[in-house]
Amino acid sequence: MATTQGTGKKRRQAGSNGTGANGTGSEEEQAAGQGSRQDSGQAEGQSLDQGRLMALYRQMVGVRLFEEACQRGFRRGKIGGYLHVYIGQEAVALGFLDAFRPGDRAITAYRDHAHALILGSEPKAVMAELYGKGTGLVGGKGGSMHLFDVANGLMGGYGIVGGHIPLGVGMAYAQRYQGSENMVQLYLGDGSMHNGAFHEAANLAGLWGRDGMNPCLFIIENNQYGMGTSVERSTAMTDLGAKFDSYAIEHERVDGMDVVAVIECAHRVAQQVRVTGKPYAVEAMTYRLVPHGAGDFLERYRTKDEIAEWRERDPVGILERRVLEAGSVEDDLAATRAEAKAAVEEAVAFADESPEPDISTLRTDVYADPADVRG
Amino acid sequence: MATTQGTGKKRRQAGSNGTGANGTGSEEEQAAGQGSRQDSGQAEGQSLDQGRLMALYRQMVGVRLFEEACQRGFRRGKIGGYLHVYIGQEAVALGFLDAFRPGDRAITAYRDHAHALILGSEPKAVMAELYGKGTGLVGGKGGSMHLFDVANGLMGGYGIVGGHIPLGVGMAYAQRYQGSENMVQLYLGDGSMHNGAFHEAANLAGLWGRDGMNPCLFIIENNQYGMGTSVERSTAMTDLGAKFDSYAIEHERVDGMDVVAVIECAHRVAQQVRVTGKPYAVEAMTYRLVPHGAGDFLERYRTKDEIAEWRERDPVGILERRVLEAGSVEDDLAATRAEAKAAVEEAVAFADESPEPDISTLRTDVYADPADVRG
Amino acid sequence: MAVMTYREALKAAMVSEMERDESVVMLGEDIGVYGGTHLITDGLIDKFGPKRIIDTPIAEGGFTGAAIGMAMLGMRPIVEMMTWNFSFQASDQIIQNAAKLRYFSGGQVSVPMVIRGPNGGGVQLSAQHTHSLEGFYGHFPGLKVVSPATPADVKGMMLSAIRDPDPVIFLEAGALYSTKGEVPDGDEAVPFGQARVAREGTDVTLIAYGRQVNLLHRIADTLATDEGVNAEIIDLRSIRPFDEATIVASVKKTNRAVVVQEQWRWFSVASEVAAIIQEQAFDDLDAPVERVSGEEVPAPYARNLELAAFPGERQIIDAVHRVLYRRT
Amino acid sequence: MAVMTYREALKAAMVSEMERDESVVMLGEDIGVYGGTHLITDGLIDKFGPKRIIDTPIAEGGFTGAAIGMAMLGMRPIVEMMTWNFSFQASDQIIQNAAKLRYFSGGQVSVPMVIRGPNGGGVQLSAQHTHSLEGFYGHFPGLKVVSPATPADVKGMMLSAIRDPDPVIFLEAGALYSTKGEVPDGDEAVPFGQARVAREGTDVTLIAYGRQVNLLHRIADTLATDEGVNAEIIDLRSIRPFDEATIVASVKKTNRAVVVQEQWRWFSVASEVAAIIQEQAFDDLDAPVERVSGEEVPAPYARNLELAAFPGERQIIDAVHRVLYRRT
Ligand SMILES: Cc1ncc(C[n+]2csc(CCOP(=O)(O)OP(=O)(O)O)c2C)c(N)n1
Ligand SMILES: Cc1ncc(C[n+]2csc(CCOP(=O)(O)OP(=O)(O)O)c2C)c(N)n1
Ligand SMILES: [Mg+2]
Ligand SMILES: [Mg+2]
Repeated sequence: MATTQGTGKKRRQAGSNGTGANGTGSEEEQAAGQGSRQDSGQAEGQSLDQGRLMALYRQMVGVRLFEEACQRGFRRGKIGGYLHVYIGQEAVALGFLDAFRPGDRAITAYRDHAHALILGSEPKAVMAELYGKGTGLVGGKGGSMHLFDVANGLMGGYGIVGGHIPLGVGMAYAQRYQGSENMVQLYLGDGSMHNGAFHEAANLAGLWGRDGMNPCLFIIENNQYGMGTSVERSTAMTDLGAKFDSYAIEHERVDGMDVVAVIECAHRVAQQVRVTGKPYAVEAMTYRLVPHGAGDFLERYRTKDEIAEWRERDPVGILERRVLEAGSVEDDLAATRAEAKAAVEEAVAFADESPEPDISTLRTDVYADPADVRG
Repeated sequence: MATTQGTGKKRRQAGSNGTGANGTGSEEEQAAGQGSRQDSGQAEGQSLDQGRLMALYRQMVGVRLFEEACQRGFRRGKIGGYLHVYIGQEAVALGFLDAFRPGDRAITAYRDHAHALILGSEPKAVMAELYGKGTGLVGGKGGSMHLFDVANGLMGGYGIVGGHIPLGVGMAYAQRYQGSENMVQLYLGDGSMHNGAFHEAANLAGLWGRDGMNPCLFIIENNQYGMGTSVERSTAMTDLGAKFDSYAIEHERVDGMDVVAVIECAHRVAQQVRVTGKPYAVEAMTYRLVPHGAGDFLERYRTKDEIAEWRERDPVGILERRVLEAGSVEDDLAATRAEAKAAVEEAVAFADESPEPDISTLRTDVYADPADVRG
Repeated sequence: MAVMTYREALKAAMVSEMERDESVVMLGEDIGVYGGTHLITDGLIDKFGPKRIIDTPIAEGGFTGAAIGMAMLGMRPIVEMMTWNFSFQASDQIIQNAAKLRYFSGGQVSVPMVIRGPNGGGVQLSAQHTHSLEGFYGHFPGLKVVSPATPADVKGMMLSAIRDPDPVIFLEAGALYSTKGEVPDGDEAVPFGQARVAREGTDVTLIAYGRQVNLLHRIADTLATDEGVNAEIIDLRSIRPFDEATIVASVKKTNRAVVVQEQWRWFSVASEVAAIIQEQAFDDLDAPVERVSGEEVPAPYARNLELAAFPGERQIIDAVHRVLYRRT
Repeated sequence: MAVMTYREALKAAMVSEMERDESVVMLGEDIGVYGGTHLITDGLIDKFGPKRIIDTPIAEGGFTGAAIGMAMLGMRPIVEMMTWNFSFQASDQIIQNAAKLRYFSGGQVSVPMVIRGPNGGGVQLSAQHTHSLEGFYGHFPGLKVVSPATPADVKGMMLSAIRDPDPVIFLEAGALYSTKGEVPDGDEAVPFGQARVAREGTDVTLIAYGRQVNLLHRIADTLATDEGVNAEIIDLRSIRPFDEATIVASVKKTNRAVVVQEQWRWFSVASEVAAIIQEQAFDDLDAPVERVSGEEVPAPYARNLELAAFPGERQIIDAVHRVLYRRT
């Protein structure tokens, strides 16, 4: 493939001025430090066996129960600030992260619990972060919207709509500049696409991708709404994938409620992105089965019927049916759910019992050198 | 036409809650105060007679000579700050403003002298502004980048790339909200389209236009470069008109060097915008025959040959040939040029002799009430 | 007089102006169908319709800029920032266009608009969602910046803001939306440029704005009962234009001042207040003006860290003791 | 020691770091093929190639954000703001991401980057193209902000900036690009957080940064020759972290201070300096700290108006006379 060689050449050039060497070195170190995920090597079209389906079910149920525990924790006043859960959208992150390799990076907005858990963050540490404890993933400094697990490739958790998109594009450039074969999975919401930060970043991705310098996979989590505003009420052109035509970025759409469909797509397009160093966009059609956040109790912007219809397509239910078709029995599922439930309860207990952050940490992590904090 | 009636209805609704009445009133007042331009009523396809062509030639040459005088004034240190002239692009503003009606509004960036002159601003006042004199169009406060002539419909003159685009879209909304039949001509550069402000504004225009609430004509002055960066080096998708597909805004391309072609397009699309209340975009292909600005002396980003090729298509030359074909003789043209030259010399003399702004004006126009300026 | 919440008073002012003046419209995210994330605009879309209550996409720069364009043609848009933390995306429009248009158009253009929303922290929203931007926007000529702390002021200042011919940055104390207070009935506009003496006193001048004003009331009571110290409290409320006279007059009486703010210390409102007092009451000062500001860190999430990041009673009382040369 | 222009010294520092460290790259508008609008980067694309000298579209927010992402993976990007006036479009990226990432990631992420470009006015660029943003960015924890005034400092501070593990806002005195000065050869990094005593004196402390420092030198000479007044000049140069000690020590010696800045007075660097001095040298002050700032108006275009809008010799000398209680 011409593009591949082209890209290869470009990378070798980068290497030849030294950065390649450096880059690769550091990349490998990082990769080493990331046992938690291995690419399943799922090839295009290949169907998933019972074991794999069961493993996916275990993860998806783990996320679902974790998010439900978060909702309870918020109602009980254990979790403060804003809370945005991923209920209904689990198949999207689970499917795409199946194609995540050591050294890859993922970046997303504030609806980030699932991405952290699937990438291998300790449920205890994630829940402790939400509980604002010193044992939290980021020491209690960030909370629900700012989960980071750099060792596992999660580059955050961001609260400003659109704001993280340019970061992901820059990371993809850095990966190529440093001579690695890795890529970035950049998750963004439907609502963020009308923000200027999206436009500027996507245009840079297309531009840099022309030289094979932007292995960035844009994953649109199209859950139909930005808070209370539907896609139709946000833009006159509602084919979100097609907006990438403005940047010469290829795109497709996938059923974001069926993890098997997502996985097929994820491995295929991830492979293409790695090989070409060009960005690619996938619009994952999904749905937020719960309110946007804690403040969203009225949900005037959508009907009970609409929610009910989408519930029929709950990704957990769809995966359940697939696991059963593949030969598992209800007892296996029940056992898996019980395990997951126990793990979540353990995480909640850990979070609850953990101590608040030491007050001395208030002034750390502002600058590398604490002496720079003055006044 | 369904859309028309639909829009009409909407406007009547706006009227029925009173704003229509108010709005129209105020609009008419303004219109009254704007004798300077009358829509030539040029209908689709209709060709221009000798008289009209000669009138256009007079205006175009007037602009060209004015801009050349600005360049001299800058070299002689009479004009400070930044200076961006319109040499080579005259046919674009001249053609589109031919479809400008009393009550319409025009807004553009910093390359704004032509728009002011064509809309009827006094050349003396424009040159005095550039010379930083109290007799200037905005009292010497704005300079070359900030020409305003609200009575004639020019809403400015802006220096931040992309920054004026949302303003134009908001003005178009206001026109409909106030129940007028007017529209906005929104001029933007090719380079501004990669800025987030463009994306957000165009999306709003498409959205509001769906309800007939955005009679905004986007006029892309595609002079091939944003300062020293070509369209190709700014984006991987170089069909700038097609970028409006992302907002469900119709678009077309026009030869921006041939004022007759521009006029044909201008009247046709302006009519559509007025009737539908929907935005429309035209990519006018043109060329900056001179450096970007005063600082741009090297022009490493383009070749002498490229400039020479485009000189063949100098809009003044093209129009000259058309006037001659229509029956005028070289003497007529010479006479017209002489008149224009005299007018420009008069403007320069006026600017030169005008006094500096009174120092007391330093603190006026900050707030409506000078007492609010404190410290 | 009626007792209302800060939220109700704010809404009442906007509704009465919208009823009075067709040129007033609102733009913002989820202000219509959703009802407003803080329920400030709840029900207004039914009352005024979608042409006047305009739900926007998530494009702060775009819709703020569009509102500027509307204002330039004589409309009076009210832009809701869902929270001021998102206004950085609109800062180019606010600072480069709204603030300067009258000037660089040589007075040909006015920009009568209000940009409003909740400002300040206190509910664990962490670093990206916790800012107090009075000084940030107050720095720029052409803008007016207000920060009302009471239901009466939020109503009266919103009436003034909507009628103002210039762009107004209206910083609401988000943490106080549900607090109650007496609100004058009818059309009681509160003019800008006048600080409010919230409590008369003789021994020390305590200066703040927004939710810290309530904190100062608690502290003044403590000081009065525990130490017999009679503190005067000044609520700045109008940040630009700023009322120097009221502060200076108070310090000339008390000879001591403590300025309290949630925002960071460096290059802030408190810096300016201290500078003004030393300029204009130099010979009356018996002690340096003390400043109590937020910690020099991005806002942390954890409850205990967030509490430690904002000015607390202890710090403020210590500062009062310092200006009174008392042992704490 | 070699004599260089501010422009040459700035470029020399960046070139030497790019040669030393492959992770350093540059992004910005027209920095490559065009040669840089202020010729700071002239020729670098030929030297380092387009992968390290990255010409960008006009998207300040986008490429600044992309540079933050690069920095998060260990690169050291230098972002050129063609002028700082365009940085409002990037302020969300700078303030919400670059400044806070280390904190809200719990220390997992560093953002070693430099954002640089010309700042300040003086060449009739008018309202939208004239800003002095030291206080604007200096307000935010997580950022470092410097404003070098001499060729030696611009080189030494750029070396420190590129090597700094945190984001640095590097505000160049655009009006001084062609001014000459002695520059130490080789690797003479100038640390942040240290003000520079530009002239030793005993009678009054004059404080500024950027191009006003040169103005103060002229004034100090005038004062010395015409009035026998021996002024000390302090060039702040590092706005965040800020060096309080050097200022306070000087005022304890001179007992009088005048702060001069091009930026607007309200909530500014001069406000902070006055506040610090009255806090820490209260008993040493013989007169209120005087502030001389830009006029409270957007920058006008006309030459005479622009000159009147910036601090002039007359105003500063009057302020000096006031702190010396002399008749002007
Ligand atoms: C710039 C900005 N404006 C507004 C908000 C408030 N806000 C938080 S989430 C949200 C909706 C985002 O929708 P989408 O991108 O579709 O993500 P989703 O919540 O559906 O996952 C909004 C408006 C914000 N965080 N940032
Ligand atoms: C936000 C911003 N960034 C950078 C600049 C500097 N600048 C002035 S003109 C210009 C090029 C604009 O190109 P284009 O939009 O094509 O307009 P043209 O000059 O070609 O008419 C640039 C980068 C600016 N004024 N504003
Ligand atoms: Mg969504
Ligand atoms: Mg152009």
